[in-house]
Amino acid sequence: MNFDALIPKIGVITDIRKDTHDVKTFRVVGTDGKKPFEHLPGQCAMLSVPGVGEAMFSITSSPTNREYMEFSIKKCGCVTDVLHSMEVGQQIAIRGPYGRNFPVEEEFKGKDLLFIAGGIGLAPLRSVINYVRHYRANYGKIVIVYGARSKDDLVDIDEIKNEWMKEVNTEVYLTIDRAQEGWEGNVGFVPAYVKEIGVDPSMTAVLCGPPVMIKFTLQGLLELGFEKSRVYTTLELRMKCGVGKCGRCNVGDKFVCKDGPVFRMDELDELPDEY
Amino acid sequence: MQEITTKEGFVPNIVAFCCNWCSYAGADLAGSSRLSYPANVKIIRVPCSCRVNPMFVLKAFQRGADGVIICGCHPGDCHYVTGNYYTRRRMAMLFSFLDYLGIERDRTRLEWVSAAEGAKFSAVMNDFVAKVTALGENKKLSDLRVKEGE
Amino acid sequence: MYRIKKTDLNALYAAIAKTSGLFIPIRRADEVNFAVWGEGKEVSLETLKTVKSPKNAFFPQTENMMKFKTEGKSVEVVDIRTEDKRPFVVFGVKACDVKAFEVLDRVFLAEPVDTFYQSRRNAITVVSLACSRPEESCFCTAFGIDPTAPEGDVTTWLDGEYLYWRANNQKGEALTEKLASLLEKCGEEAVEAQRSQTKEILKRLPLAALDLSRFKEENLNELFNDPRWAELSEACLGCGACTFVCPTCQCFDIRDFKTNSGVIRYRCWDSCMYSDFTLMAHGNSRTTQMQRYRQRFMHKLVYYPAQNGGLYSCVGCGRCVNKCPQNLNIVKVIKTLGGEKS
Amino acid sequence: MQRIGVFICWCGSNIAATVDVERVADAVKKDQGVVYSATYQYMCSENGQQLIKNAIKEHSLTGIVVGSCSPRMHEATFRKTAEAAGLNSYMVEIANIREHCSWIHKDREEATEKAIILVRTAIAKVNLNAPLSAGESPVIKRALVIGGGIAGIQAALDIAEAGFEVDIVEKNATIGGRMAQIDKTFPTLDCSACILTPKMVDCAQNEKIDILSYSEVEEVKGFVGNFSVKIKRKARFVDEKKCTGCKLCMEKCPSKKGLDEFNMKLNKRPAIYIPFAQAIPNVAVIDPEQCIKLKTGKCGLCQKVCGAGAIDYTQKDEYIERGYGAIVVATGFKPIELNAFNEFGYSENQDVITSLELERIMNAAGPTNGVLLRPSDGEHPKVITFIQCVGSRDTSGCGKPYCSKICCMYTAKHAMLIREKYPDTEVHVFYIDVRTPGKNYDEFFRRAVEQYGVDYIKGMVGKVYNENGKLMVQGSNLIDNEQVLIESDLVVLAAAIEPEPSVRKIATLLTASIDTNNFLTESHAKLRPVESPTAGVYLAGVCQGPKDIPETVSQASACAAKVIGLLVKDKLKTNPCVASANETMCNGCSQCASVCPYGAITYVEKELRVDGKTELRRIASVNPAVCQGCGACTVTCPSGAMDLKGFSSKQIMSEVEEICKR
Amino acid sequence: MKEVESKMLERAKVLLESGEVARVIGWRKGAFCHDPEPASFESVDELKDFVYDYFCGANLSKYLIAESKKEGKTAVFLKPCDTYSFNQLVKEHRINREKIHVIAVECMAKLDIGKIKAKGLSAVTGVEVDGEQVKVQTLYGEAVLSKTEIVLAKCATCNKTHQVKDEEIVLHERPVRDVNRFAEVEALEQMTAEERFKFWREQLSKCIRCNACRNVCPACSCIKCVFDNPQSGVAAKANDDKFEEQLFHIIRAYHVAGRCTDCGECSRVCPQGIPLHLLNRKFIKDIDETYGEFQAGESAEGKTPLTEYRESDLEPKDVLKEGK
Repeated sequence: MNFDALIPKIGVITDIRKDTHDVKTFRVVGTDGKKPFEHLPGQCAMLSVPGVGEAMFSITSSPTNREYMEFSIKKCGCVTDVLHSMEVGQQIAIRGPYGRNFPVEEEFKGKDLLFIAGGIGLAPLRSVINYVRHYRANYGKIVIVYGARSKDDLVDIDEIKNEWMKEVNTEVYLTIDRAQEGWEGNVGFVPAYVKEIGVDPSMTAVLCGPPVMIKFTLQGLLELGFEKSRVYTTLELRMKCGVGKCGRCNVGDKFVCKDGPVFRMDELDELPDEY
Repeated sequence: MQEITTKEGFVPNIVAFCCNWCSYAGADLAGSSRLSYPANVKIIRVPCSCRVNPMFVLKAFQRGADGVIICGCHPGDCHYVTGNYYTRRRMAMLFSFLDYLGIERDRTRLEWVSAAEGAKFSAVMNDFVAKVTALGENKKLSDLRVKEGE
Repeated sequence: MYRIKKTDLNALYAAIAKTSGLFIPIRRADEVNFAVWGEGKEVSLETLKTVKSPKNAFFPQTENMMKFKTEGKSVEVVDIRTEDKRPFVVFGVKACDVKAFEVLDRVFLAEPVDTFYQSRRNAITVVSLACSRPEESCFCTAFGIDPTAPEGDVTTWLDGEYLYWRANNQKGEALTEKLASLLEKCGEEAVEAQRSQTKEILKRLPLAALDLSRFKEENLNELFNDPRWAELSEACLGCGACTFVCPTCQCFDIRDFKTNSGVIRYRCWDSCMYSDFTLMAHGNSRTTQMQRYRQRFMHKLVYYPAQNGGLYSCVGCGRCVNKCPQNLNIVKVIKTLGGEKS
Repeated sequence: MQRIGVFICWCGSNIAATVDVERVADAVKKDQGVVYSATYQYMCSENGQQLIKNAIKEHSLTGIVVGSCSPRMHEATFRKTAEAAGLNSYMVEIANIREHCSWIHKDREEATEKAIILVRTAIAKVNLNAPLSAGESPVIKRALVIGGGIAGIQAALDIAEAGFEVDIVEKNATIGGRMAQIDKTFPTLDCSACILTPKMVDCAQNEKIDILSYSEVEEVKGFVGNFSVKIKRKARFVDEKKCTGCKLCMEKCPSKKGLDEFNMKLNKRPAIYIPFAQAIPNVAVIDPEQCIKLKTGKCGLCQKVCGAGAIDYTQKDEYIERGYGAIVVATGFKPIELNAFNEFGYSENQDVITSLELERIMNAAGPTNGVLLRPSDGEHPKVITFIQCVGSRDTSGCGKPYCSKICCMYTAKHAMLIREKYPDTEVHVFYIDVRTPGKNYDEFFRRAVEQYGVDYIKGMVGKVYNENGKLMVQGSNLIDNEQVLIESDLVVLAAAIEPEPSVRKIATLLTASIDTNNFLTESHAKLRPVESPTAGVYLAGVCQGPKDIPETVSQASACAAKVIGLLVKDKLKTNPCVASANETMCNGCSQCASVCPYGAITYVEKELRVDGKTELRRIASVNPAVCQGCGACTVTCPSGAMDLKGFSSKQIMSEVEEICKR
Repeated sequence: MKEVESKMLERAKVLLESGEVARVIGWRKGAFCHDPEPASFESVDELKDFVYDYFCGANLSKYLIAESKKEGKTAVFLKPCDTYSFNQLVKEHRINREKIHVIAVECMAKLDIGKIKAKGLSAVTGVEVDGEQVKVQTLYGEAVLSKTEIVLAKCATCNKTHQVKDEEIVLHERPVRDVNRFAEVEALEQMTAEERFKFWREQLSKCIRCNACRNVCPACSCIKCVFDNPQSGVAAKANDDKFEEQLFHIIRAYHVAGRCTDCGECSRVCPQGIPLHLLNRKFIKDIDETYGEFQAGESAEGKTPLTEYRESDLEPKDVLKEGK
């Protein structure tokens, strides 16, 4: 009998990194020690804790990482609470990959890319940023704007500082909401900062973060002359099956699990406002 | 409709809720007095019998318990003054309701056991276990999924 | 075409049940629902609408999917599906419900195929039953369904003293063959007479003139933003009665249940009318009952057709019309937002 | 997910003999959350506790389960252990595998299986435990002593000595108790009244001590540090402040047919009386059952003769309510009723008396002014037979199963005193065993036999009957293996002692544990012998178990030390296991408040952010200092918004689930 | 009923026009003659669809939880039975009494379209009530039915009177029924335990867990129901035909015990026709017999039987009666 799409396989947590007070990054491999499955940047996977439940997470690691998968997870519910209390060696159930990826090959290739993230919104972007870095020659300039509430809420700061900031033809801008001791970078909200930096409207933009941030950043980008058809974002809704059957993650006639989570802003415009 | 038959050698599983101040101490006294009662009685310590939510009783039956007994201080002796009076009403109504649904009445019981009544504790448990044993397995309220795969 | 005396139906059921399961409208505690037939059960083919639709024949209300076994830090996934592929006959399915199977198929058999659904679906032979006494809440004709000649592997008609029987395809013929000894060949006159009589009634039904033309993809946003949703949904209690009696509703939830020896992961029907349907740890995309109400009908009349080549996810069975505690229903939505043909 | 350590105690052989402790520790090793499991001979010992502490540190444990004796015994110990190792003390759960398992089951297999389930149940609970921290509650710096006998007096004096206020509640009209009734004390033979009355006077004169005589405890609310006690001051119909103790009223009272309780009802007293000469307070009391004025409205003689104007027939019972930080129970004892012992003929023969009656007869202030005369005819008895163990060590169900402990010594004392004062008297003692442990006790007993020639007969008495005015004592002499028949003039029964019956009510009010013999239960038989399991309640004297005066006094002083230790604290940590309402789930329906016995629940209007909108909601709010954690509210709450910390619904349900797995 | 309806309409108009209330809660005409829906009318114009007929069985009181939180006052038409639920909700602080204007309306017992159809009638196009006679028109012909046989179960044994009214529209005196509302419960009590179990097993196994009974129940007004709360330990959606539905109905009945006014909505709305009111009535009967007669909703104050006690209360074993 064929195993159904809804039936997960077993993954092993091989590393847990505490990024911020409420975000941890989990490294997961299959029971054979290999990556559980292949994926594309922006896709998601269902992680489940038996007896607690399942939840969808974007895969944070780049597909170019051949050894393992990573998930940056914010503690905010039943499943994430338990995940956060787990230790290395713990097995979990995993299935995927789900959803539409960022069009890294089709649309992004050869373009200058602007990545804007807020808080845990960096998680899905990390996958695509590292993918682009891996195939650096295929892409133009990279600008990354990343903001969080405080410097302690910036996820993956080590990687940002040690790798991204050193990447060729790459600019990284960091900002935090309120001034804080020990922080010498920019202080202010992401939307304002983006306008301040003065990004080039011919770039292809990818936004990810809390809804308010997306709303105002998008406004800012449009004012700067960006076209909606070249701005991408990801949506997050309640999902159960991941394969467009359980009926809960739809926005209009699109399922976030199947037709998303990556959407172009002009596509979203066509959909009813219910996300 | 499931046939209820008492299997040969059936040993019921009994959940006993005991209030911390009287009945749990009564059970302790039964222990220190070496007054035996069947090993299938397992005690859950609650501060007062009034902490026992009917949902706990139902949960026990759902999970396959064959009998549920709640023990508290004698009326008037409640450590929390009035707790067991509420227990008495709650359980009276619950037990009668379960009876109405056709659940055997001997599967549920409320007893008052003081800290001094180790002998009573033991006697009550022996009697309760005997009655539940006579009834056989709890099939009416148990969720078959629980024992799935056993 | 074949026929069998109504008085011999029990023998027919028994013959079917010999080689396969038989799922048929059975009266139990005053209500008629599809259930597994057994000797002594009261079959009620005359019942126009079973409370639940027959969809639970292959999309049961709860279904165990798998089991986890855990020990220490390790987790094991155990396949608990039985290899039982015994054929099943679903008997007495009305035209609307047959159509609903197609609606469900498009969801569950789309890639990635839902193998739980598929294995059951494949094992089923559908014996449909034509309607001869439609009632006021029926509006299948609005969806182009002919209740006097339902689809299915076999179509049957109840008329006079007989049940008339016609196989529509190979699967149907295979079943007919097995039952050959009980069936007698006959002409189609009685059936045709009944059909034309029923069609007359259908024209006079109060909902015969529902107009669905406005419910299409290009009006999606307009319909979504219609202010009348507020009024339409104001009495909605947020229960799932409409959902659970609906033959096309397919939303499900996946849940875990702790057993003594592990964790069973099961799925069960869910309702988009429930307040926690889209609840996440950090928010809910549909916080009001109006949004949930709108979702249900937009899905049936606009979203689903948009995804499935114009096929509506409503078959006009009228169950929700009869069963809504507060008399809200899709008909009121269609009338209010779509109107009626003149 | 927790990191749980499981510690299975052998309790020497108490657990290990019946439960395969290693198998238990092994069975739960891979349970959810468990990262460590071990067994040890005595987990409560220093080494055992060290084992736990080390494991907490080494394995970064977040919770521990100790499979041991009852949590009522050592939960506090292990909580402290955890705390010492840096673990929140409420992350400790005890699986009671001794009282609830090894001690009641004989089959090793069965007991081991049960122990595994009990430990797993505790593990299931700990998995859901959350650290709790105690709040603080103030300590009322006043102690209550219930009972004004030597135990109560000593405890009160010691507590007052430390500077704390003490109230003694005594149900009788005077303090002094049983010791005041005793003539001489063993083994020194000094006069009981001579050593007791100065202490009584000390009490009366001590500013810190308030004697509430002729009073009873009616209601006890609150908890350690914060008891609120309602005391009934029974109407004595005499103004305590005015009465000078002149006793004129006693002389004039026309109703003199009352039985003198102080003299064991061996003589009569007036309706208005002072129990005995040195009574404290030295204030009269009117027996309303006997007083003509109170019964018929006529008489009023005492009021007329009272120069102080102290008599007040209109007096009513009064109730006062006071707050206390600690309570000492010292309710004492009484000899058992002997009606059931037909063989000794106590009810039929006036000359069959109890030892306490003899005590009064021998006392100079007693009914015979200290002259040994028998009750029936006032004759001097020539042959006296003592019968020991009357109702003590009696497993027939008629008497008490325990040894009353004091009888051997006082019988030796009585025999000795009689032989000394009346050398012509023949004294026989029937005994089962003579038990004389204690400093100078055996020497004392031997003196009675060797020096005073008391005839000790090892054997039981079968029957005492009256034959021609003589009491025939028929018994057996086990040493000579023969039946003996002793023609006696007086028979003295060493009746067993039992706790004063009012202790049951007191125990109920205090929710203090009491055993099958009505003795109050101590928290630990060896290690916490003066504490009741109910925090803030201490036990002194015979209410806790049979004992003699020096032991009673020691225990009273020990109680006082405990009380002082409590009262010197300004604040006590409160029970953190209190109810609390989940704000987002609370309906504000008020049902919980209607069942709260402490009035701990109030309602507040609060703005809540729900689904992105702000809503004003009515929400239950629990005062954690008032809440005692009974959980009545949690069951009343239909939405489950109200939950109890430490005994949450989820925890209890997980325990249920675990048990049901069996 | 027509005169009553026009009086109601008249009052609704006045109240809305005068601005005395911001909205009126009543019933709106449906697609057929028998499916009016509860509705809120905020203007005189909207009242064109107002209806009050023999099918207005719904209890409007629970809607007032939300309505009383809205700006302005809300007028509501309450039938006698609805007023008990209203009181109970006021008592539990769920409805802000100040903001509601209660118009007590006569009832005369409502009809059950399900029972009409169960008489073999299909395609109902018209229903006319004439005293005890009910004329039913269908596409297949006409029939005359006895009203007693087709009233809602909750109306069949009702003798309730208005407990709350700010004004009333009562034009006819309703005859007092000589019925024992506990007759069905008693009949069950007379059965053996096995028979009772069989009865409930059959009935409850029809349950599809649609939650209609819970969501319509005025006593089930929890903001977050235990069955929807994964933290409660009893949360479930599944209908497993084994235990879940029993657990659900037992807990639900227990949760409303002492608070259930016997409004009968649970049975009215059950799509599977489960006589759910017999669960609640058992509690009512037991409470009446054990702790003294108590009718929830008679007063908006005081304790409920399960939040009260007497020292002389019976022990559970003595509440169970012998011989069943």
